[in-house]
Amino acid sequence: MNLEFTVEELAFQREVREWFTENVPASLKARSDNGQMPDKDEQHGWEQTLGKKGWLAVGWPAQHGGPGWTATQRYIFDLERARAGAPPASPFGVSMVGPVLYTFGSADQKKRHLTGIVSGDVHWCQGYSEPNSGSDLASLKTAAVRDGDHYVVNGQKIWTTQAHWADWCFCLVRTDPVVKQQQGISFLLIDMSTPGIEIRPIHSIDGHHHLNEVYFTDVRVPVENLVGSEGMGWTIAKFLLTHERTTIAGVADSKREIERLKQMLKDTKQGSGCRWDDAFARRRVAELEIDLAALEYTNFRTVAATEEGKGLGAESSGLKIKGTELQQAITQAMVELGGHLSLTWDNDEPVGNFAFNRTRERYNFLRAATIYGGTNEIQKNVIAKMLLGL
Amino acid sequence: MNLEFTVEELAFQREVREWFTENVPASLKARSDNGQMPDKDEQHGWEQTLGKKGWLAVGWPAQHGGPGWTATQRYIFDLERARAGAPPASPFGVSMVGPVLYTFGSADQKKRHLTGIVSGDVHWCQGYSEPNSGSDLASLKTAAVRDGDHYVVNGQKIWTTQAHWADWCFCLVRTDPVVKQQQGISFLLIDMSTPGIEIRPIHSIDGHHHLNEVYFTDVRVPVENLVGSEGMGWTIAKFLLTHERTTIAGVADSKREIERLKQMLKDTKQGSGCRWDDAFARRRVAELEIDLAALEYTNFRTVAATEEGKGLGAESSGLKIKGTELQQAITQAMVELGGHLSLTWDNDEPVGNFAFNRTRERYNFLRAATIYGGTNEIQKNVIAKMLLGL
Amino acid sequence: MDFRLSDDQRLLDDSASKYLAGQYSFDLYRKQLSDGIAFDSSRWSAMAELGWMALPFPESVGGFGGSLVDIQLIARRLGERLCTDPWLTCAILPGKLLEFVGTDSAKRLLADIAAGTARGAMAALETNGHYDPGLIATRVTESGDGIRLHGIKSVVFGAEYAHVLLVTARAQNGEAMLVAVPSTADGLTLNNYRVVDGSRASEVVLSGVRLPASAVLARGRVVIDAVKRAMDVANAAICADLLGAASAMLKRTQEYARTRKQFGVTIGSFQVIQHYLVDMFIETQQSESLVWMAGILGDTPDCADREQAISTAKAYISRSAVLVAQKSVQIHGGIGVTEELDIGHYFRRVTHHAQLFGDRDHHVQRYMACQQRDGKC
Amino acid sequence: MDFRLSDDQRLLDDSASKYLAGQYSFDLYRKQLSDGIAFDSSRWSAMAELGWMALPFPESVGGFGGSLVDIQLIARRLGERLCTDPWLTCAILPGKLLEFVGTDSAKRLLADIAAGTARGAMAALETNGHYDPGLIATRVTESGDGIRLHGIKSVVFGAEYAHVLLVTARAQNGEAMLVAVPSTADGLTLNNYRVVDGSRASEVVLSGVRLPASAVLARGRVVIDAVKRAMDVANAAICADLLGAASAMLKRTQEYARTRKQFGVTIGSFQVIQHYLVDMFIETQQSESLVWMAGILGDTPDCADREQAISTAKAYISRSAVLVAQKSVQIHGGIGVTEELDIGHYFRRVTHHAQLFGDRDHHVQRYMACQQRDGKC
Repeated sequence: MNLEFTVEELAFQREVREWFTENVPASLKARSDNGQMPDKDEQHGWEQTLGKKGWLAVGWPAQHGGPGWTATQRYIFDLERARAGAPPASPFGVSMVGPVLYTFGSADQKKRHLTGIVSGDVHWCQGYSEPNSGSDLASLKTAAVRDGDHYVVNGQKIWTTQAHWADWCFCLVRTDPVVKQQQGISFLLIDMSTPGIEIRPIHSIDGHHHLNEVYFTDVRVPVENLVGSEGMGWTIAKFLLTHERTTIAGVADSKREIERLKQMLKDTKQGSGCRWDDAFARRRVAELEIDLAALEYTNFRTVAATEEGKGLGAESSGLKIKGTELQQAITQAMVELGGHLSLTWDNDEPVGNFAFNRTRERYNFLRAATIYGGTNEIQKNVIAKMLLGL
Repeated sequence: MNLEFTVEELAFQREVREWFTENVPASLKARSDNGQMPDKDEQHGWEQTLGKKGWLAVGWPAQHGGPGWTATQRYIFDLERARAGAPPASPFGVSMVGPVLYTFGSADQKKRHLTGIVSGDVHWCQGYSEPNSGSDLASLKTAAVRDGDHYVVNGQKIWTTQAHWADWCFCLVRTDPVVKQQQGISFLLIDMSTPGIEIRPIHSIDGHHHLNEVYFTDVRVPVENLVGSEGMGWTIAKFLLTHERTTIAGVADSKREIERLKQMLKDTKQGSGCRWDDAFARRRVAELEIDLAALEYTNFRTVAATEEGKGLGAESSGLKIKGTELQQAITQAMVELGGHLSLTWDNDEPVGNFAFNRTRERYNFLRAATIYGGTNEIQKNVIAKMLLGL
Repeated sequence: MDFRLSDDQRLLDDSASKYLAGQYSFDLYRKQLSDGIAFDSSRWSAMAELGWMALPFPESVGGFGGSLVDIQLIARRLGERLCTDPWLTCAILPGKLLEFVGTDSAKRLLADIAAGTARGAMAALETNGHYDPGLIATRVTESGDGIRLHGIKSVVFGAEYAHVLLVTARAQNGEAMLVAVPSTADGLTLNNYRVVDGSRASEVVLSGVRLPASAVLARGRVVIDAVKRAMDVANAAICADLLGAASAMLKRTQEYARTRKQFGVTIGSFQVIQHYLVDMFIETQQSESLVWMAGILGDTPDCADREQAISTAKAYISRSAVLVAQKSVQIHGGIGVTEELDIGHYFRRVTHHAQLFGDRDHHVQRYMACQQRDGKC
Repeated sequence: MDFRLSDDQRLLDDSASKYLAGQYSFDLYRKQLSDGIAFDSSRWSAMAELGWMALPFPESVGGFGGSLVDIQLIARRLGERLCTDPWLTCAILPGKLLEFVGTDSAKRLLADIAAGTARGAMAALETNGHYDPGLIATRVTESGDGIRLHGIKSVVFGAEYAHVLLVTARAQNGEAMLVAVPSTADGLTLNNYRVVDGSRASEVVLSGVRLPASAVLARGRVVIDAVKRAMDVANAAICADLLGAASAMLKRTQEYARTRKQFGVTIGSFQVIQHYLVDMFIETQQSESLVWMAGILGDTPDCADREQAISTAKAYISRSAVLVAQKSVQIHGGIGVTEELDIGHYFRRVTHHAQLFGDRDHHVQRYMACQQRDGKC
């Protein structure tokens, strides 16, 4: 056993750290220092910067335009990314449709789409959930009916993050209404500029606009945009669920957030001292750090197993559950430890420590962390099946 | 709204307190000061003392030999009982079979059995659970087959608390193997000296013997020992579940235990000070006290509702769940706050504070608190049905 | 022991419930939220006519001599309806502060508040004071004919709707003072913003505000004591507000679980969802018990009893209401984190009230301090 | 990063597992428990032959130079099997104390322990010291030709099986000393008793025990530092023991949930039971991660790094193993609280080890102290 990075990995870490120091825009860092998320231009600009360096599609093999890094390198990269105050890349292109395309896509699809994802020039969104198909995704109803060289898509998607920022959408659609639920689902790539697509914003309780409803009315999608064959949609969706687990626990960002919280407590005066003088506040932080250490070393074990080429089973499925619970616990501590400074909402001027003024945003935003991508309850059902051999 | 006791209630409290001060045997108090349970002679002797005073069957109406107290008086009595370091009366006679008999029993049954319960001279146990019928009580199999003037009982009961101390057992038995599960069950009184009864001890993880297996082999029980009619067993069992809720939360004993814990911390030196100097230890106690206050005032509301003659619904069903969770939390704090002093088991001489040496007993004993009388999970299922209107 | 409401209390509760049902709604709340408003003068007048402003104040100042429980009855209904009208912050809190200060000038001001003709706001906390009203950097300097105020009071709830700000400051010798600052005073600037529950607060900047000596309502130890006691009254109301909000969330979530289908069945048929609901129900029941406990035992000038009662309730309820709110959102899933549905708004209201004038951590520590003092203050 | 065991470690782990499976059993454990015994000389010899006593000590004293992870591999198997043999308390803990003290006389004694020919016991804690080995009331007085010891050392694990007790005491000038007290010394009394996991401990009463000056193994700051470091080694092993016990409980509880029927179905078909099991599984996984973290990062003389690593692991695992133990009992129901089934015995073992040499509370506080010192000791 050995928990140290190799000499090469340490050199890599230095290289990455230096690059981030030089390349993260000050405005982006300022936002994340206050716990705020970037806007569209900042996010896309940053992804293009990463793309130019070749560090956007970090999980991809070299032959598809990725850097060909090991799992440890990807983990180090993510640590340094969060440490530098840079946001994670939007997952829809690089972590989701990209791997689907280089695994299941046709030569033409790869040629057409991969470059734009790698460069950060083309942005994607994910059309999975529907109003009556949230946790029960297999019941989705959006229909794609073959009509000559096209599918004609009708239906409605919901909770579509960044649909209003996206050029393309990868969708689960029903191509066969007769067969058993999962079997009639296909995976379709839809150009968001196609006529018949209407996007309606959904405002979230953090006060921002991330989510959308997307309505499809007689949207004509060329058949060459079908990935794999008809009915393969469910298989592809399941593939994505077990892909790429090195960063799912959110360790890098949680580490940064705890450091930020400590700094906020030290920077906030209380009488003649500061909030960090409160032993109970320090204890709360310490307990979060201890929980984070457990998550971090479990994540290390998963990374190491990935390096050994081992399959990822129930061992890593807990990472999402614990990781999201911890993200929520950290933001809740941030909100609560700020006292009345955390109660301000739309003040432009700082009220005391501005970082505390903005804690509520991340706290509210992260309520969704235990819901999206399959609620934690659904995740537990899945793990229970494995444990009980059901 | 008014949270104060009336002048009469305060006078009653004084009377009860004085009586306890004078009448709780020193040996009994010494045991409970160390968190230990009484042995058979102490328990039965104490119940007889209460019986002589007329304060054993405190929940009973006057016409059956109870003191005819209000719910508030019963609550006050229980508070003072715990405060004085006296154990609660064994529930099987006074809280269970007694109320069943004066509600459902024949005149002969009342005449024969009630006096012995009121006086504390006759001791009972409860024959409900069976090896394959724990949470699923309705599946019980112990058979009572009519044979002339007798039922012939065959089967096995388990988890029978104090069977080895008991003169009589009230049993759920199956008198009709054909009808739907609940309908074939009857409520039978069995003299424990009847031939064919074998008691085997079950030793608990607190190191003591409370529980038993009871085997019935061709045990002949006179038909006059059937309570109500054949098939009424389930109705009677359900009646008992919703009877008497003023003390189910265990508030009185939890209050005493927290006071005891505080005293233990103050009495235990640490360096030049004491364990109570540890702010984190004090905080743990404070959080327990706050939780106890919530339980106590919820219990008050239930007592007040009882006084008003209101039915007890889901509002009071939470009392058992929260009450048992709190009992467990208090004993866990006791064990943990004692440090290595809590790790000793069978030392006769004190190792530091003797009360800490014995905390493990109550901690281990109370693991059963969330299991017996229907696990907390089963309790929650029941409440959920009410909440969701199922 | 008796947890029944009196006939008068039942009437009050009914009228509050009916008034809000008729005159307030989720749509109205959302419109105010998007307009950056948390006040309506016609509703304010109506509430005054219903007697809500005069309710808990002594008859000597035109009040009805109502109890802390009476305050809680209204607060619970406000929480239940998401109402952001500044009744608590512009009438009850400043009014109680004036009542507890008890000087003649304070009583005169209180009479106006009780009559509904004036609104106040308590400007006691500062950015470097956490929840401690004793930590005051704002300075008052006295000269022959008057005083001057310098400093910033922080997160003053309802300040932009107040006619008078009740400002705490310290004299050169360290003595605390309570000063009535008219909203029109020269040198007074309000920086207004929305707070988490959708209501409004302000940074109150005092740049050498000049006032006559008569503006000093009180000085000395009574000032901080009165602020603390007024915050305790507010916290009793906040507990009731949290109860109202949590109960509303539980009710909506039960209904959602009964009707929302996934996997061909209602989500309420899943045992884990059932147990979540039971936990929420039990927490709400226990919270209600402590709301009334705080209402009764917190209504006393004895600071040891009062602080213990209020801190017990707030420590418990701020945790349990947050748990109920979090689980409600979780059970609702995606729709629970949107502005469309009221659940998310209740969630924010609970977040806000759980830490308004002290979160669980603060009140557990205050409870511990009460215990250590052994009943003494 | 690499969490794989080396070939040697895999061999060690396999042999420990196989040895205990063959030579130890639940029946044997129960027999020892009822006989008041927690030692077997033939098993002790066998363990010595397997190299378990020499394993983690320097080659210079006849040891194999093994690592802290090596110790953990054995400890985990002992926990998994409920084994109460005093390997940790009579060999590893006193041996490590001697190694860290490092004087010649300490090394000579260590050589005997490593050879399996002598057993020691660390007598460092006292009744008024909680977990702090610096709080010592036991006195040593020095005269020309020797020393005398007065005092009581508390809850000395394995004392009744030890040939020599390693006693900490303070001289008149406050200096700490480590003294080797033979079990046969005049004036030494052991009051023996069972402890919660079924093993044995003693109050060690020193009534003017007279010893030659050579019995003093070390004096000064090194004594307390060495005790703390030895306790950290023990805690790394205890974490592994807790992992072994919790994993065994999880395995048995999964099996029980798969097979036990109520209401006509297996209890594992209830979603709430399923989620309990998942929580237990995740806790066990996370605990395992920190066991190895502590094994690797705790194996250093640098006290800041070591204390943080050990306290992180112990704080986390002592909570999570207790949760696993409690849920295991709950899922088993009645049978879980009896002496008949091993579940209840594992429950006690977990209770014991979770607070042996510091519970969660103690280690969270020590973690906080590490943070406050900012990496310095």
